[in-house]
Amino acid sequence: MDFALSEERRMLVETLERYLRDRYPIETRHAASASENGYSREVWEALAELGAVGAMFPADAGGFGGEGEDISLVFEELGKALTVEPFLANLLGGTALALAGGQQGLLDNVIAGVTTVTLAHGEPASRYALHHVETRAEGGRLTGRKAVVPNGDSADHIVVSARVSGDVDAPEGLGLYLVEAGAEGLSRRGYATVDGGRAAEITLENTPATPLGEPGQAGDLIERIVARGVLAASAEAVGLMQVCCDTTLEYLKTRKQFGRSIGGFQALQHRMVEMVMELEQTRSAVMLAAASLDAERADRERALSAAKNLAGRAGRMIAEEAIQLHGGIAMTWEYPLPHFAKRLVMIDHLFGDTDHHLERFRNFA
Amino acid sequence: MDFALSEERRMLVETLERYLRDRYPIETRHAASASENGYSREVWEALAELGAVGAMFPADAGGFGGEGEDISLVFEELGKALTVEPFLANLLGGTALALAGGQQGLLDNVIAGVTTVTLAHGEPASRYALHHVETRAEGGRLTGRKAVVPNGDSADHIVVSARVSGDVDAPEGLGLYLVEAGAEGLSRRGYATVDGGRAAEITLENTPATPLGEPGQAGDLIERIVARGVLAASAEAVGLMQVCCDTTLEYLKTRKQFGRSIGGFQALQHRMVEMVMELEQTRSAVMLAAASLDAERADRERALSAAKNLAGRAGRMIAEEAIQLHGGIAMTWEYPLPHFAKRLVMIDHLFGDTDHHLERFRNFA
Amino acid sequence: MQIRFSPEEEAFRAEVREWLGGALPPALAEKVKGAKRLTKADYELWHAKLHERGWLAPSWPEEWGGTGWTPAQKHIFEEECVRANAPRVVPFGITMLGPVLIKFGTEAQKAHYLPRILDGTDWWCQGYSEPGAGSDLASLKTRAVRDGDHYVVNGQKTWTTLGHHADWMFCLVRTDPQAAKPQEGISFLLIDMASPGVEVRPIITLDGEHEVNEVFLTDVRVPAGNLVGEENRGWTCAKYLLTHERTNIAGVSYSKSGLAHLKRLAAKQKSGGKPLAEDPLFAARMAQVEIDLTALEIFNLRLVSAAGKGQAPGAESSLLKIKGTEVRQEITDLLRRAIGPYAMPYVPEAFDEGYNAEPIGPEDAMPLAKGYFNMRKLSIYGGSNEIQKNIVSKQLLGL
Amino acid sequence: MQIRFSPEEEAFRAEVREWLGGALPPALAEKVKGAKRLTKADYELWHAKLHERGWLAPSWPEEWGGTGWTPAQKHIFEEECVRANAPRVVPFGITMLGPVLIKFGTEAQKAHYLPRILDGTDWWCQGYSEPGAGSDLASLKTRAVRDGDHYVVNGQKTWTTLGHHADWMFCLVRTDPQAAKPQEGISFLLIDMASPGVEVRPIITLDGEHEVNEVFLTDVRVPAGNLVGEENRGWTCAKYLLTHERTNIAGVSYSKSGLAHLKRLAAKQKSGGKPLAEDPLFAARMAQVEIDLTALEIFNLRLVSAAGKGQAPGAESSLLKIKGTEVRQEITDLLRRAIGPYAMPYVPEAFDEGYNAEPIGPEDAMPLAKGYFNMRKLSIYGGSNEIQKNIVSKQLLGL
Repeated sequence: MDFALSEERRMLVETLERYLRDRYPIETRHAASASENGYSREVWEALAELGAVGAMFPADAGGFGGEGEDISLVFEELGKALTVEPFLANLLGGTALALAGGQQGLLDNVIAGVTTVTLAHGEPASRYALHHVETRAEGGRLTGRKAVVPNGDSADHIVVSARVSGDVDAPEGLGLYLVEAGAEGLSRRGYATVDGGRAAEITLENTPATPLGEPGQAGDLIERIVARGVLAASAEAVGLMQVCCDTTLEYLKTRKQFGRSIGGFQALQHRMVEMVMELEQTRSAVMLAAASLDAERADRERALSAAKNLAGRAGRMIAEEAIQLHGGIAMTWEYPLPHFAKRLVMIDHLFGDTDHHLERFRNFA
Repeated sequence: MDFALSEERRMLVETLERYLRDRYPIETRHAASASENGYSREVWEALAELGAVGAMFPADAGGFGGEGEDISLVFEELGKALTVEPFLANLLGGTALALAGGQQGLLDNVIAGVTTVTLAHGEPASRYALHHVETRAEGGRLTGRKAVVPNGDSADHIVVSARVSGDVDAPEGLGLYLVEAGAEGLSRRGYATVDGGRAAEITLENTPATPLGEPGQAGDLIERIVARGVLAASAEAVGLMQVCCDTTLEYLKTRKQFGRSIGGFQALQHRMVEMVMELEQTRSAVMLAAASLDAERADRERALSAAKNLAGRAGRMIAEEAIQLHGGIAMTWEYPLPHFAKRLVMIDHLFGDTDHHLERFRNFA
Repeated sequence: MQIRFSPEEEAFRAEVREWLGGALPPALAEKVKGAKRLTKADYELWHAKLHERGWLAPSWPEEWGGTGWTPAQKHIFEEECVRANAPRVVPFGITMLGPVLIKFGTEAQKAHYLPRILDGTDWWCQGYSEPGAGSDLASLKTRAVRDGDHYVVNGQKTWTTLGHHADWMFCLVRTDPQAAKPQEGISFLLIDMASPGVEVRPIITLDGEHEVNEVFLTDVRVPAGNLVGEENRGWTCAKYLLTHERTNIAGVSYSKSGLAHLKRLAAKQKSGGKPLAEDPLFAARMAQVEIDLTALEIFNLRLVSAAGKGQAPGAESSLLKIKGTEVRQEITDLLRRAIGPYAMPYVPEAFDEGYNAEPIGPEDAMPLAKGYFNMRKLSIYGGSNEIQKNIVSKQLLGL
Repeated sequence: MQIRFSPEEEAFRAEVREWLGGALPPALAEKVKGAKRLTKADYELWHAKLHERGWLAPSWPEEWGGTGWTPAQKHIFEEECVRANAPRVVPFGITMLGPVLIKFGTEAQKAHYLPRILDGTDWWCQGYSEPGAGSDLASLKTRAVRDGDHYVVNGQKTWTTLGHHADWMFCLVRTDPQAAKPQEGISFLLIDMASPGVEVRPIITLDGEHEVNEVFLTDVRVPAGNLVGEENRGWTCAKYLLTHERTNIAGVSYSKSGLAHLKRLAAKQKSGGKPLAEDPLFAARMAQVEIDLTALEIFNLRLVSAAGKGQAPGAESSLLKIKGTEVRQEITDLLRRAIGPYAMPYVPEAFDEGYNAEPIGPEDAMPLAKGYFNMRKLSIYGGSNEIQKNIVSKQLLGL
């Protein structure tokens, strides 16, 4: 048992941390968020060059990481800088390419930061159901609607889940398909998201698509792709929580009221302690989830659901308490904290919320 | 809309309060609890004489109250004094007699404090299910087991629910029967309860019994009897919470630590405020429940379940916080507070706990 | 004890409801229901309707245009307005300044300002908070120095709600910096927003909206006649205002509207093939907050009833405020959870009049996450919940 | 990062488990599992078994009889002992006094007392708390006045766990009432419980049990040689003791046992015709506390791992203590809820050896409500959770 990082991972973390601290102040982030694609191509390419994209994928897929710990470390750093660049989209889309195989050239370009990919899996009626897919695949063409696709408005390539057979909720009968952004019959309605990112509603109408892997067999693949998404989102939440806690603590120390620093008020001190405790709990759960990413299914899914449940529950608590302990200033757009809080709460809407994962945790007992 | 008490009720409350304050100090209560029957016959008779028993029943049943407000006021006072006398048992048993009719003489004696009655309804496997009855009635004789019957070891008369027909959980096919304590085939295993009261496991083996009302039709009667029990228990919880809050507040004001009164610590102040807030919430819910006791079924059951849910939830919070804010002294038998806390928590085990009533509340929406 | 409203009170409710049915334009009610942005004209229209009916200022004495209602009637009236999705009455003139003028103003001030509040001539805003003095009003720094028959005011106010619409601002200013206690030496001043030296700058809140402002005051000359009450005794006015009319502080009506909306949404949303309303955990969360709200409503009515007997609501109204905001915030949390991934889209233009594009996600979903974040303010403003706990602790519990 | 135990550590676990299987009498394990009362002989038997195996004092240096284990091994050992339902080792001699003597005692003291702790000759108890000084040790009042080669001690100690079994008490006493700060002027003294003037009186706790005591000290003459460390510097010993060996403070193993018990009960209990374990709300509560416990276990291991690298656990162990007690208490709460009405029966004699009557209610139900109340102590003793929060706030957060 040893919780220390390997030398390589420590260096990756430090490199990322340094780049984001020096080159990605909140103004840069806001500008990237407000730009047409909702992120900075320049930052994306620079981070890819530093290896942050490659770290998300194993060596046999052209990356140099891909273990749970790699993913969680990268996303914790991304969270600490409130990064809007399309890491989650490319983790999901890229993992689909890597697990299904046969698209190494494209994946190499993703890892190099030359092109981008996303996963269009959720649908207007699926909510958090893992295998709810109404989109149909027939004769190599797809028809259906995909909902809240991360960076779905700007991705060059889109991995789309579609049903070959079976009921709308069946894990069987699902396929993954690669679709070009400009494909015939594909339309995208892009929009900003509450947390400063971008997403899209995607409509497919008899759209040509390339099958990834064996059509009809993708149910398990999808679970393993989403598993990486759950880990990434939970680890990002840890980074966000860390900033919320640090910022609030700093504020408690500097802000004066009734003639003294408000950090001297015991009621606020105890609440700050509880925030830090929940942060450490979530961090611990994410460590276990990272270590369990390649474990057998029940262990993996339980550990992931524990982490995501805590990310949602502690995330809400920390976001709300950070705003409350700040008071008015945290209600302003100008102050960075609320943007961290918004992303933190929105993570509860990715891949299943805290109740969804509570239920999933116990179903894998 | 007017929340003031009528003159008669104000007098009843004051009479009860004065008697219990002057004649029922905690030592008297403990002695009563430790005695063979687990209560003081003398106190019971005195309280009956003051009208506390009669207030639980309507005029047409020989009492002079019987509305929700009468019951809640009486039980709040009983809670404030941590009374162990068999009010709940006689409310349940007496209400059965009153609603089923035909036993006015016995009920008169109950109201006069001359004899006592209880309700044996719950069974070893029923948990909180309202109509789960396995005890069978055949040919005027009862066979079965009854669980945790309040004051079941000392009651002179026992109203027993038994099944004439139907599945074990069916509301249909139930009857209520009057059984004498010394009846043939009846055995009782009495024991103390965690909160200082007494209860019994009762076994009936072909025990002769007198039907109350129409056998097979008692499902609705049982719901209405238990409704009064729910109201009484919730109101008693309010009285107990009041004492827990008052005692803790007093302790915060007098106890010194680190050179100052601990009530000066803001973290404790805020927790004390939250306790008082939950007390007021529960008090409010009990007022609504009392006013809804004779309303149509859904309104009545929703209001009762809201009150009982809060009594359980706020009750636990207040019991635990009262002990915690006191520290060590509240862990001792000698100090009165923990006995209030124990009764408060045990009320969650009467007639359905906080989750049971949450579920019931929404089922009556 | 009679926990229900009397027949007379129910008749009054029917009268209010009937009037609202006729007076409130359905398009305006739809905007309120859909959490769209309200224009200045929207507020003014509703203000005028209420004024026309004589129901604009229930808390004023009848001689100045009040209604003579009991606290129970006021409660019913507010409940019905929220239920009908009427816009709120901007409180600064009607609820805040009016009672202060009536209590502390000169006859001339009352005769001049009160009718102009009622007929909508003057839109008022509040100049209390300052940067660095959120819940701690006594530490305010804006200075007013007497210069002949004027005060010269310098300083900065913040969180000025709808200040960009306002004609006038009532303002706390420091007139005696040497006063023994910080809350002494403060005065209550009325400032014409058109005065030279007044500059209003928007504050954009975390949800991207502009409702509050900063107001910069640079050598603003205010006639001495605009002083309300005595010089250096403004704290008295401020305290009076803070304790006035607090029985509706719990926002029970808003919570009831929110809960009804939540139930509709949860009945329509599907989770695992069944309505979300039947998901045991979500249903339990909804039931739990409904129970809390049920109890809170009775608690609120207890204080309304006490007010009807002339008992001023004391620190109990702080308890109402705390629990009321907790319940409202919990409902906004469940609303954002109810719609799952569709909490994410953020399309600011969708909240403007005339936006006609198809909504993204379920009907009514778009304002929900935004609303969740916006409603964080409930526990911060009007005296943060921490301040309310301090008040209860001190005044009610004697700690 | 390697979050799992190494093969060597797992081999050690297997060794411990195998030994426990042979050494722990099943009847004793059953008593522990059933929350029966343990006799003095029960404790002594287990103490002797551990001593015989050389595993009694893992936190002592090897030269004095320690095991030389890593923090991970100590952790595994404690985990396995709890899992096997071994009685706890009474901590006062082994965990508390031993390390203090080793750090601050004279060679003569070490040579005399340490072997007697190990072989069970001396049963120690702790004399820290006093009435009126729960979490505030610095305010203690028990006086020790030097009289020749003795101290004369007067005062009162409380919460003395198992003091009725003890031969000796280590004790904080005030030797200099004029000291500048209250925590100065305190000394650490060893008192023979057989001394004239020592009186032990039971404290019955809220659950009706006798485990703790008051100890009255009246003109007790204590040889000056029984002073540990320097006079007036007892605070140093006390602080050292309070910060020593705190990585197991979370009680994760107890929570795991409790949770396993809870799951067994909930699978057997019926609610509405189905196992309680399938009731959505109850199942959600169980899952929630299991998730918290899962995370806590990793948090605990992080600190164990850090301790293995020589990093002393600081205020983080206070976080462990807080969350650990919250989780344990939540489990006891669910245990009492699980059994419904059968939480009520209270039959004190059922916890004695030799009670053979049929249990009332479901198997194992009888100690549960009692246990819920008893476990309220977890957040009170050993530095209340409020004190722990103060420590974290000051030491970790710098507030």
